[in-house]
Amino acid sequence: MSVVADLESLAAQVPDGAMVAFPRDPCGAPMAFAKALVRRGARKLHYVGVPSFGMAGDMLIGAGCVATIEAAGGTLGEYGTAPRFAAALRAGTIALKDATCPAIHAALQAGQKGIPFIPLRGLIGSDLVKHRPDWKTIDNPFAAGKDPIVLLPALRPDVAVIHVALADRHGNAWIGRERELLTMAHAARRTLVTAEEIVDRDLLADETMAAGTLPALYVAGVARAERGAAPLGFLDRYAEDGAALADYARRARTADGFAAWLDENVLARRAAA
Amino acid sequence: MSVVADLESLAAQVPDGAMVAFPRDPCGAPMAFAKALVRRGARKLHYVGVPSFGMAGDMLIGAGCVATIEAAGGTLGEYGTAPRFAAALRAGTIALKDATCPAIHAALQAGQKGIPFIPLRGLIGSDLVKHRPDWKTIDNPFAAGKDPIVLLPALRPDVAVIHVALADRHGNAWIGRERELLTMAHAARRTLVTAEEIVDRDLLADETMAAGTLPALYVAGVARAERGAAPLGFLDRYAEDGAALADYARRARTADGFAAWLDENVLARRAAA
Amino acid sequence: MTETAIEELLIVTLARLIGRVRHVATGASSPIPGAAALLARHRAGPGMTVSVLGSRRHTFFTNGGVELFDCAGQGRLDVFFLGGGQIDGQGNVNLNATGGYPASEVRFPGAFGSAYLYFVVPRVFLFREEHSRRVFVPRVEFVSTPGVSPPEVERRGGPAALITGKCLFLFDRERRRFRLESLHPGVTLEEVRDLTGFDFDCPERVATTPAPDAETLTLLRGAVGRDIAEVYPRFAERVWRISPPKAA
Amino acid sequence: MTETAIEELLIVTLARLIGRVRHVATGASSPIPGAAALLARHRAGPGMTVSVLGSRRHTFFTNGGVELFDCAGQGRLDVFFLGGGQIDGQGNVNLNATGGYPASEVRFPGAFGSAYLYFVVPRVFLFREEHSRRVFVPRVEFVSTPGVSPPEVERRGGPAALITGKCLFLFDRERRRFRLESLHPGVTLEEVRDLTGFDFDCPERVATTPAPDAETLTLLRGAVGRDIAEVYPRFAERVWRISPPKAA
Repeated sequence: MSVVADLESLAAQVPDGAMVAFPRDPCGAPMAFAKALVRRGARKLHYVGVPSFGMAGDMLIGAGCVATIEAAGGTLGEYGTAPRFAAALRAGTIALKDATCPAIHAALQAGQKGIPFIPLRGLIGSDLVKHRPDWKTIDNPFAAGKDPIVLLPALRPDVAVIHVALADRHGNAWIGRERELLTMAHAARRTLVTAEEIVDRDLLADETMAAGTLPALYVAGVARAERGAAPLGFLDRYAEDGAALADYARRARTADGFAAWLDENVLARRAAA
Repeated sequence: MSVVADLESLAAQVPDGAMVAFPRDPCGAPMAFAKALVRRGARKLHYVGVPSFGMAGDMLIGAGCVATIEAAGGTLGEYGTAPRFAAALRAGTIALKDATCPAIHAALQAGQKGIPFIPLRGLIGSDLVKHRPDWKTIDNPFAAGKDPIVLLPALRPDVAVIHVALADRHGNAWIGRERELLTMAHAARRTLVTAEEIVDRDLLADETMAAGTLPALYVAGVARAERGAAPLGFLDRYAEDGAALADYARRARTADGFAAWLDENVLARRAAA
Repeated sequence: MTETAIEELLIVTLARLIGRVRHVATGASSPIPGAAALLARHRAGPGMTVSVLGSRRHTFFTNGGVELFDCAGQGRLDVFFLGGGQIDGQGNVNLNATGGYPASEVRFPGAFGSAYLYFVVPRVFLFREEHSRRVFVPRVEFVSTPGVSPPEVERRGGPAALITGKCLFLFDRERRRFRLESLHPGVTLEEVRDLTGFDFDCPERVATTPAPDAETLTLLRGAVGRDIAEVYPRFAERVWRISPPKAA
Repeated sequence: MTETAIEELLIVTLARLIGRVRHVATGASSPIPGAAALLARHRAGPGMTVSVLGSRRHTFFTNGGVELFDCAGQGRLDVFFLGGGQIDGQGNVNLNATGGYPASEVRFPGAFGSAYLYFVVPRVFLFREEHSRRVFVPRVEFVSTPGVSPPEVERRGGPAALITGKCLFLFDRERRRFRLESLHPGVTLEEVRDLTGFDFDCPERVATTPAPDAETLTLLRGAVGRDIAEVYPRFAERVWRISPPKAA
């Protein structure tokens, strides 16, 4: 029983309505996977950006795959705001769970530990708290006087999706120092991995590689996706494709422009297949 | 300004009365460092075993360095109980903060995050809780009905001491997959490192090594200690010295036997120096 | 060595109880459970994960010592084992001390992960070779971790069985009591009653714990023995005369 | 290119404010703070750590994205920077939206780490090149993170200064207000009053923000520019015509 699959069947493992955690862009956006999700016509996803989102999230929102977005922010970086996200907010077609980066990280760490909640400093007086009825402010039970502190409920995504440089045939995935990928995978019920390369050796057999490896126990499926983060850059492997990102940022400003972009860059691949 | 120092001056950086965190034996006991602490005559330490202790902790207790011991357990493994620990308990000469492994880990993670406390499941009904007035049981604020849960205050040791295979001259230390060493170092105010080898290259310069490296920002001092975990074994580098461990276990059963062992194995080195 | 050693009977019985699951882990000072888990995996084949604490070969953990507990908290650990300085009829376990606390006449190693894992791992097997009234008491002096909890306490795990040098008990969570399942070859019910300080349920006819077959013994004395010797060299040497691994 | 660009003036001024500290970090979309931190380190020499979010060369983090926040929580981060879609006279920052919430006319990128770091990092520098009544408002529409907190709220950090395309304000934590520190060359007090939607304190004589010397400009346009181009290629190209790095 191998965990290695092709990209489209990996995307088929994400049910409609699932809570799906994606890493922020510089950690390796699973862009190829996100496109496969669009092709499979995923619906009503609860997208968790760890801790934020970029082009992958914006595209999934534009393609109608997302019911709820939970993140500390969304941006195309130097290419401007996330246009389909902004449009969906204006239109009121998605639910918004705005957060702050350390809250997303801490809530996932709580999920990883199987604890029901975790406290976080800061936050008090921020309007974020007003709009997050799932966060609770209590008085720190260890303080002598009044000491309000926010408690965050644990996040346990149904699926975590990550893109890595290397995976092996057992399902071990080398994440290097992008440790939030490990936290996501521990916190999630199942993890789907796309990899630039799938190698024959066992990544856990070598102590140096093992130090940066997510073990197969957490991994439900692995698919090869060469240049799987493009047009974003990926580690030292490839730089971002600035022209492609600018093209997306420009065309996604309108619904029609986005639809045409999607046809050309995502759906065409299904037609060709 | 180099962080590289010799072992005795590293041990001099631990003030009397400090809370000092040591890893459990199989993670690389900083045994050479513990012996240097005995030689420097450290007193009133609050020893935190992460999450337990073995020969190093037992020896420090026997040598009169420890006022409080906080750990999930103490044992010489196959060589029996920790004899000086048991004797000190009988004599009432040390304070005891008995814990359970995940409580030590979680409290250090809270220290690492700078949060004042962290919840943990289990524990309720254990007599451990009765003897830990610093732990507080509350009702989970996220539960509809009654749902008691224990909150642990964060642990922020004054000093963490770790032993690693490799460190570099900047103070970066390769911890491999022994991630609790990283958590200890993040949670502690300062970290002292002993290393089997000190290398000239920068451990953070290579992404593969960086994945398993504690950055120098957390490290106050590094000393070379070849066979620094002996007579315990260390990773794949050397096996335990069973005869030496059995000798300790046998002689440490009595105060006199221990004193003679200490003279021969620890203090003699100072006299010779 | 053709006779079955008591350690072997315990290992084989525990392996049978484990059956085929996703993930079994063992804690500190647990050579018999460790060998049982490795034997169970030998039989189950791929897809079953065994994590032996202290082993570098039999562990997939890459997040340090906390990962075992996190795994359990996530619901990714199916079976764990606990020994005990004292164990009582409600499944309470004392791993800390007897004769006063904290100034104790006898100090045991400590609670280690028990006060957490006993609550969250679905099936926990208790093991203790010494079967005596010193160990199996009416009520433990110190509850390192309780066998049962009131309904308001979140608990998805607890004792499943207790194996000793004399017999096997299963734990009945409804009745909050042990029930004798089988006596080891040559042991009588009367002997067990004499040596047990707590009350337990007993069927009319008590079975005998099955002895291992020759094939299993060969496996145990070969591959499994060599595997467990990595972490427990003295145990492997004592039971199977397997030499400790050489220093690198 | 011999004239000082406004971006250069901002970078140099921020670098001066940073001074020599143990550890400065920058967040998302922060090319000017990133360049300022790198410039400050060039001057401070070894012993000063700079973490530029998104950089693989200028980061020592090995525990993922959470390490920046953990570091701040431990007290190991001395200086951070925040921009803002709106900023008011109490140092409140809006990074989320204007014109309604959650259905907003204008959506900004989001709070990112602000709602935490503003509380725990001792000195936070606010920066926004656009100096207008659209940005500097009497009261932000959405408080992503507040400038000041009531005494019962644990807070060891907050706003230290605000730098804009026109001037530099310092924040007075006692008075909970900004105080004009210096006007950039060629800018008048009247102009700043006209363009600022909030009240601020003003000394009798306002200094002029010092322009960078030639040596600093050379450093900025050379080593610092090339360094920041790793993360902000378009910024470096626009300001200094530094070509983006080649794909591997």
